[in-house]
Amino acid sequence: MLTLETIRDRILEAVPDAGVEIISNPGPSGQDSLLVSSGHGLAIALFLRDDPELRFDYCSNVTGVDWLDKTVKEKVIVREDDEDVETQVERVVPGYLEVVYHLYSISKKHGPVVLRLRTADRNEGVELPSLTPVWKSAEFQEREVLDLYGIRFTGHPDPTRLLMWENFEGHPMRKDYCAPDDDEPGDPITARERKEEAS
Amino acid sequence: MADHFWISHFLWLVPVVPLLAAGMLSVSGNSRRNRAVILTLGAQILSFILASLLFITVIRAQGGTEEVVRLAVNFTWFEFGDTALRLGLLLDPLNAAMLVMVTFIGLLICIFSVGYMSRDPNFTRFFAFLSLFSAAMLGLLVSNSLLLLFICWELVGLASYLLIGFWYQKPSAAAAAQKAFITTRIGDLGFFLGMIWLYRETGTLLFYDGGAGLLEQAALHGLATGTTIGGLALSTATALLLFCGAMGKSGQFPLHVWLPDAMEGPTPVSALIHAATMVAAGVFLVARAFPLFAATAGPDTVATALIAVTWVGAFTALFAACIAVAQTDIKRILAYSTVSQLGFMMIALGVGGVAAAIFHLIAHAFFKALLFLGAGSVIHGCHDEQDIRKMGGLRRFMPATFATYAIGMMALAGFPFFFSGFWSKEEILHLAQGWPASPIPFYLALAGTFLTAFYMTRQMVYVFFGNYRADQASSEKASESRPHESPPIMTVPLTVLAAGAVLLGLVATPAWPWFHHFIEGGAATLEFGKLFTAGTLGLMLLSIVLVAAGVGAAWFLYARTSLGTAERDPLERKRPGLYRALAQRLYVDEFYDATVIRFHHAAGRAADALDRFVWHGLVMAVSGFSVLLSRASQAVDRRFFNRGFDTGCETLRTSGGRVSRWHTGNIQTYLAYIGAGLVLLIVFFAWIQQA
Amino acid sequence: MLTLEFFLIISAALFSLGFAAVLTRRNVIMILIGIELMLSSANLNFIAFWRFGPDPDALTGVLFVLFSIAVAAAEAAVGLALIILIYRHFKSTNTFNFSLLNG
Amino acid sequence: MQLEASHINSHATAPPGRLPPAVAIAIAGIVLTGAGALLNLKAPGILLPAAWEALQNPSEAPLLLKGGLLDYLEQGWISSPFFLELASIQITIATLLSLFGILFALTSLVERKVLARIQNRYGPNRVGPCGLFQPIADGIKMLIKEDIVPRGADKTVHLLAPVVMVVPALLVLAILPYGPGLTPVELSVGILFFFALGATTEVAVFMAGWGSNNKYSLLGAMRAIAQMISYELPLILTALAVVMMAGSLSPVAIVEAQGGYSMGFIPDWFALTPWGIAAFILFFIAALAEANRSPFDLPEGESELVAGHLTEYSGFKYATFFLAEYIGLFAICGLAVTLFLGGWHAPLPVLEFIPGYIWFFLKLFALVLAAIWIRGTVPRIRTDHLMYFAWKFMIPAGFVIILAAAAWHYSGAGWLGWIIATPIVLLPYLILARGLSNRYATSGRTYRFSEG
Amino acid sequence: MSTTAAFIAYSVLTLVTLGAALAAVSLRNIVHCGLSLALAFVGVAGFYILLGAEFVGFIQLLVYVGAVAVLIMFVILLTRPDGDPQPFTFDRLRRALPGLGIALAVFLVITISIRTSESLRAGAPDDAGVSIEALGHKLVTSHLLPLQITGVLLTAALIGAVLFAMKEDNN
Amino acid sequence: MIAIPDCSFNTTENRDPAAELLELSLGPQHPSTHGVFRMNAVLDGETVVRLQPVFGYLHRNHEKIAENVSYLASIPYTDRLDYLCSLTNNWAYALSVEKLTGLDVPERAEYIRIILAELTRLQNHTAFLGFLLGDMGAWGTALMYGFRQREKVLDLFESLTGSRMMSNYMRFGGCRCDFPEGWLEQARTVIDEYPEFLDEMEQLLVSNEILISRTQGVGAISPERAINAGLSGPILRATGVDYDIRKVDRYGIYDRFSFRIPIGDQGDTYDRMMMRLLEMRESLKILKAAIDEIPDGPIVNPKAKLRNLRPPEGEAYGRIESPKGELGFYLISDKQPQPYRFRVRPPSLINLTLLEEMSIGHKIADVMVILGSIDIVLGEVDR
Repeated sequence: MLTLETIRDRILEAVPDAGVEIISNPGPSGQDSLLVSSGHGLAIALFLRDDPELRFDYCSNVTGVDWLDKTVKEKVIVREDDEDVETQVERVVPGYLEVVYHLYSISKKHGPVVLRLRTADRNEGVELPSLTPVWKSAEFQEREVLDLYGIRFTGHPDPTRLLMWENFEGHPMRKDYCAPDDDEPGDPITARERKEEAS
Repeated sequence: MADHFWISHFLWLVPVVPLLAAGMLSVSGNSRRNRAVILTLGAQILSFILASLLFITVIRAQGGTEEVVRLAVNFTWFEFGDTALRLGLLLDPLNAAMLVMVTFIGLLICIFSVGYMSRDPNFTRFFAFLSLFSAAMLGLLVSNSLLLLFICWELVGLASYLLIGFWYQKPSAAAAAQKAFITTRIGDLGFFLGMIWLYRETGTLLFYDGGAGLLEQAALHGLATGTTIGGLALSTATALLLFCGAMGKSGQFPLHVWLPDAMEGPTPVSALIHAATMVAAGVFLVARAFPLFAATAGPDTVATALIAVTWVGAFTALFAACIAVAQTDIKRILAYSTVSQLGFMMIALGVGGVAAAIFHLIAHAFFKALLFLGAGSVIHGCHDEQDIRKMGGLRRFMPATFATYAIGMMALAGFPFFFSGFWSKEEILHLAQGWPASPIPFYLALAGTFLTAFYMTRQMVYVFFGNYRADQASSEKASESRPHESPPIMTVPLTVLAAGAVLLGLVATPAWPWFHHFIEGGAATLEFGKLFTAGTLGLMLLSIVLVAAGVGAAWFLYARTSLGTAERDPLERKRPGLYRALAQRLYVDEFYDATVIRFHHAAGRAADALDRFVWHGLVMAVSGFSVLLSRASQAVDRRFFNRGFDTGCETLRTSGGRVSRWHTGNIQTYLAYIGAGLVLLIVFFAWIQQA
Repeated sequence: MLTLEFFLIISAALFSLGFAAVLTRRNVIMILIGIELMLSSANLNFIAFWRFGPDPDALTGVLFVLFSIAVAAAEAAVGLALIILIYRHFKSTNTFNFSLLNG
Repeated sequence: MQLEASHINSHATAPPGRLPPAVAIAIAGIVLTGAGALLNLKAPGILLPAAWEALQNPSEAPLLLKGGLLDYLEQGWISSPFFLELASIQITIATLLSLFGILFALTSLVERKVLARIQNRYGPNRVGPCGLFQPIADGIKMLIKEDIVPRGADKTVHLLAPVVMVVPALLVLAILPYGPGLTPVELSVGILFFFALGATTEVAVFMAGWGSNNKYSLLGAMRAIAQMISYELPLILTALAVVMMAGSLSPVAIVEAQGGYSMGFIPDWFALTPWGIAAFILFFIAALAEANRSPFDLPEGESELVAGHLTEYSGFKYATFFLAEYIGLFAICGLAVTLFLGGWHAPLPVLEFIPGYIWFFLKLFALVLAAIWIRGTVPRIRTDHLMYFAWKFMIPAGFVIILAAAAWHYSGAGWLGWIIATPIVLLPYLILARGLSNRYATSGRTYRFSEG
Repeated sequence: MSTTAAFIAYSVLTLVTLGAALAAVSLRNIVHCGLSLALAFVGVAGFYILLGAEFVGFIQLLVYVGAVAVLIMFVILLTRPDGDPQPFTFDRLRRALPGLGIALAVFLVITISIRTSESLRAGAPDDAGVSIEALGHKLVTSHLLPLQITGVLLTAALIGAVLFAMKEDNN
Repeated sequence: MIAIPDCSFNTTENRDPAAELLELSLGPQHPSTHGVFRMNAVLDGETVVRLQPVFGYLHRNHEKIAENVSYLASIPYTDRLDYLCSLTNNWAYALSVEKLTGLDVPERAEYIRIILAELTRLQNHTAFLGFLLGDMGAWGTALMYGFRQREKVLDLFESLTGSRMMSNYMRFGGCRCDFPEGWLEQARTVIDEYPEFLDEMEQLLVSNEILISRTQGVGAISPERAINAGLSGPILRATGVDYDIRKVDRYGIYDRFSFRIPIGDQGDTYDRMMMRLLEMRESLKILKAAIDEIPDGPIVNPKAKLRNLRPPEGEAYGRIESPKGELGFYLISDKQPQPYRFRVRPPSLINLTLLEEMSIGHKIADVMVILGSIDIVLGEVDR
């Protein structure tokens, strides 16, 4: 298999102004990943699938990762009283949601290549292109990510919840999700139970 | 009839089974090849088994009695007024033997066709036609009514038309099919007239009807004693008309022209038509109606109709044999030989030997089918080459075909003693020799015998001896275009037929004339002494000499010189004028072209001219007059009637609009009206009764 | 003692009931049901007349009813197929919805 | 197995000191007669001799017993001949119902046991010895279960459906000839009666499917009706061949036509003729379909339609359906026995001493067992295949059988008949089988293997 | 059968048949109508049997109940009648009145003419059951042509019904 | 815009709108949906026009739970994923953690893992055959035969792990305990008996006319479509794709054994069934060799740390060929005792992707057989 750097270069060749970045993995597994700008996600995915040397025709795994806002303590030199004073400042690095695709090639029998797409933030800008048109295997898994992480996939054929019911509120796999008490509002069963208790 | 005649209840099944097969095949798709094979072969096998059972039954029933066993089953087809049209089925030795022969040969040909037609795209259609053909032929054989026979006769014609024109994309095939159809139709016209005449005279078309049949004493007597134009006996006139049909079907001169052309069809068809079935129909018809033909014959006199039959037969026999000498197409030679042999059969019938004719017919069926199928095998092996000049030396490449073909050839040529053809021909010659009317047919037949041996030897030499000559013509692809032996599905039927051609001779030697007694009644005894009576022995010697002469002459002419594709025929080198005339089939076709067809064209042109000038003018005049009239009437119409009519219509429309309100378009309303009407009617009738 | 008129009156009642259904019901299927009842009443008449007729051994009534039943079966099959066709076309089985022949 | 063995052992030897049963019966008879005479009751005096006679003459036993009972009624209770006739009918009905009720209970148990054996299980073995009382327990359970009617159901139709289902099933039992002289109603058009009433069950199925207001029910009912109508045709066609041969629509006449033995030991059953064996096989297949038995149980195929038209039934109504289905199976197997297996006739002349009704029920039970066996072994067929099979194979084959039967009859029903009728049956069958099996390639597939 | 029994049977059958027929034409739920029709057919079959024509009676059961009634109910399902049955209103009754009147008139006229006819009072001749052999013999001899035509008619009806009800293909 | 080839989703567009369609909800309480699973089917007569699977009735958010407990505590949870194949689930999880921490496994442990994994495959496929026949309405006969054989394998599991189904056996860097006395001999007898059972099954099933007509040509899928939809395991191979993770990734010590991968022909239900039958025979080969060759030695890497495991920062995706298909675990560690992200790649769920496409145009009865041939376990689908 080609190295990740070559793949990146080839992507840049094929999709000129795409933002591709290699995220290195510090752990012993050595599975580095490619971070791809969401605007070109679909084009890059198509290229990875159809390029005769890469032929990543098999998208094995799709999942979301939630990275919370981080508070970073930085030493900042502040000019105070004509003096440079080093003070500690707390800065908030905004969090984001990430979708990770594990790609393999069945015809070439190589892989995996890990593809990552990141949302702008965790609140409003949670939109990413759906790669289901490229790999149909992403259909259910993207719906699961939508369900559990709340990422909206544009271009998905059926963007509905997969595992939770339709009226469920919130996205349980987010790190800041707090499970409600058993009697969720709007749950007909608990509502009935409450009514029976009251009577 | 006795108990063992139960099988005769299934007589109708013999033609119906192939007919069913044909019907089923005609509605099934072209891709169902296996189904076609299973159905056709199954039907043929079933027919064959039934026919064999029938045959055995008849043998057992006859059991050495002098009487000819005859079982007729008649039924009413439909009635109009007092008249009932009756049809019937018949079983007697004549058609029992024919049934076995036709079904057996048909079966073998079907098997052969499976191999021969294996790559044809219209495989299923072919088998449907083949089944139809068998069905029609078998129906013809079992019918006890001239009408039913005629229907089947025409069906046979239709099926042969379909089969000859099977490769209708080939213009020559299409033309040949039409030619066959039209030529036989000319004969059939006579047949039809004869049939109608017979019905008018006798009021029945059944052959045997418990004494009231056409071929039974009462009717025959009436026919033989009545006379018509020119002093002809009624029976003679009608018999001659029937004979017209037989001439057409059996390819007798001058209606023989279609038969050689019919070679355009697939070879199994040629075999079927020329060996077993279609041509046999004519002979069978004469044999079946023989009492009619012979009605005027006294103890010593010869019937007029039979004289005509004999002469036509004799002439055809020699004439066709002559033409066969100079043909180069392998199948055409066989075709003319068939015409010639049919002539022999007609001689036999004419001189009164029904059994001899039928025996020759059956024997001929075997070896001619064998020869045709052998020819088919040769053609198949030589990659669809039919010109014998381009063959040669095939005995090395196709040993099985060669061996069987040689047997067929020897049977046809009348090689002595071991071949059925020898005995059957012997019988005919013997009868012809004793014909009181004229000795000439006997000599014509002798000449025919000689020529038969000659042309068959010629063909053998051309095809199987010498070197393979197609190599010279196209040497570049010589290696892959070498002739090859045909597959077993084709050679096995050949072998069976060859065995038949040899063994069949056993049942009709003068020493043990079982067959004659079977056909004509009486018991057969084995007497070798009969072989050596003076007449028999002399004639046998004479014909052996003639055959030997024919073979020797052909061998002398052809085997010793090298034959080439480019070179001329040895006979042509010696007698160019004669050869050309023979090669052109004695100009019969040209004669027809020059007379009949040209007359047709001229008549057509005359009619065209008449149409164009006389009638056209007349019509134009009449139409001009009517246009004038209509103008006048239009003027009157517009002025007077239209105006009155318009107002009338207006009134009608308004009143109609009012009435149409009743017309709700709802059935229930209408039904309510009906109900009310019913009530009113009943009340009305009740009131009438009261009043 | 049962006489012929017992059965004829039953038959008349059946006929009238069927006729009433045909006249008043709006559903095509109901009309068909009415027609079936009328047919049955006719068949009942045949059988009754056969039974009380002068020559029961002739079996004419029975034979007639047999054929009539066969014809009725054919009628029902075709009629119901027509109803399905009409339903497909008009999306309704109400007779008032398809009076195309209205004058 | 050990459990059962010990159980049998414990009953094998009677405890000492007890009277032999025959002596006990004799003493009881004497005592009862005496007591009856004392109390001026006629019952023992009439009934006991009848019972004794029945014991001596087992093949006439049912008739003798019934006669005795009627005598008793006539002398003691009923004088009007009208009511006596009514009583006679009632006795027959009661006997039939109880007989088939017992048979139903027995079969439901046997079916579970046999299926269990086929599937390496034990089957019911808790209630009673060897689970013998299981049907009783089932019955009690069914009776006391809550009867649930869906809210949207058409209550009347939902209620009537099982009734309409069970009535024809019971009625057709009336025309089966259980033994010589043991036909409850000797109807000259018995076979027609059977099919006519069989046809009315379709209405019941429709009522069940429609009345439940459930899509599964409706789909199941539609399937069931389509299936029943389609398979009625081969059923009637094959029966028609028998009717043709016997020349009668009366079941009794058909059974009588099968009496006798050719060559002294081969019974003249219709199933032992070339056309008859084919007809019997076709009839049995169609009967399985008509009774909705596996592998034609798709109207209630649990893996597809939950339980088809029975989905919304529970408790007693379900039990009624269950009963109707089993009685239907018995009836149609009984008809098969009547039509093809010689009815009450013994399979061998030496076995003729065994009463005819026993033979009838033995054959009936053998067929029921065959149905159970098939149920345990074959997967379910698919709807379209089912229809395809009925219309493209069964019905043409049925016509062929009629043809073959005619040929058999015409050629004298001897060796010649075998020669002629066998190919008439076999050839179309082979052609049909070959032609129809082209639709799916039954040839084995070959698979590649990758080494890595 | 004794006269009493026949009369009882007649009364029961009359009740069942006419009741079922009345239900079949007047009920509002069309499926109930179909089921009642089946019951009415059963009643008519009963009349046939009462009149000694068992064969026809069972044929009537087989064909009408087993096939025609089921077919009608199938069609009811396939057409899914428009909505729920409409409630009974006097307006609808008023509109149906002419039809009912005509039907009643038909009934009265027929009944009166039957009642006034003397020749219909005759009792039946001796018990004349249908001999199946005779029936079959008649069917294939004197009535062969009608039989064949019936066969053709049924075939034509079958093909016609299939063609009618077949789904129209796109082409 | 980018042209997107060969991806049509709406296969039901050009239907006749006038056709009378019937909507039928199969499940969640239905005898043959293999658990609480629902399919919203739209039928035209009996033919499936549209089919939408509905999930989640068994959802318990296994991933969320695992992100809140230690690495070791997740092992029993993985047992409950595909509860027929807990040992392979264990292995996949252990494999991922070993990748995340860079841990080796001693040789004997590798052998044990392979033996157990192939035994799991055997019993899963055996049960599968029974379930499939049950879906076809064979009244459980085949099921009971299969279960009789499967019980013997489960006995082996019980004597080794203490539980028949919920084994909780694999550990990071090895296994929990060694074989008890005589286990290998017992295993050898079970394995020696197996071919006989397979022969019997094959004889009974493969040439049955009804079975053939119910499976051949039903739910066929093209290899391209199968790859694109991420199918894996026997279903993928049934379409003719040569892809087995045991051969591709060579995880464990699979490269030491010689075995073959059966490849299908048409990709229909019949092929899927046959793939399993043939795979079992190959598994038997591996098992025989593994039992013969198993060396002595430790069963756990001594460096392995089970309690309070804090893997180095990083992520890892490990996958194995489970009997159902590709089972993967994706883990992200932030040096905490709990994984930061714990993700299961469930083969059962992803194999359902093409359920609609397989079913459309077939009869309602076929849907059950197709679903059965996919071989799902709802514990894994819903997690």
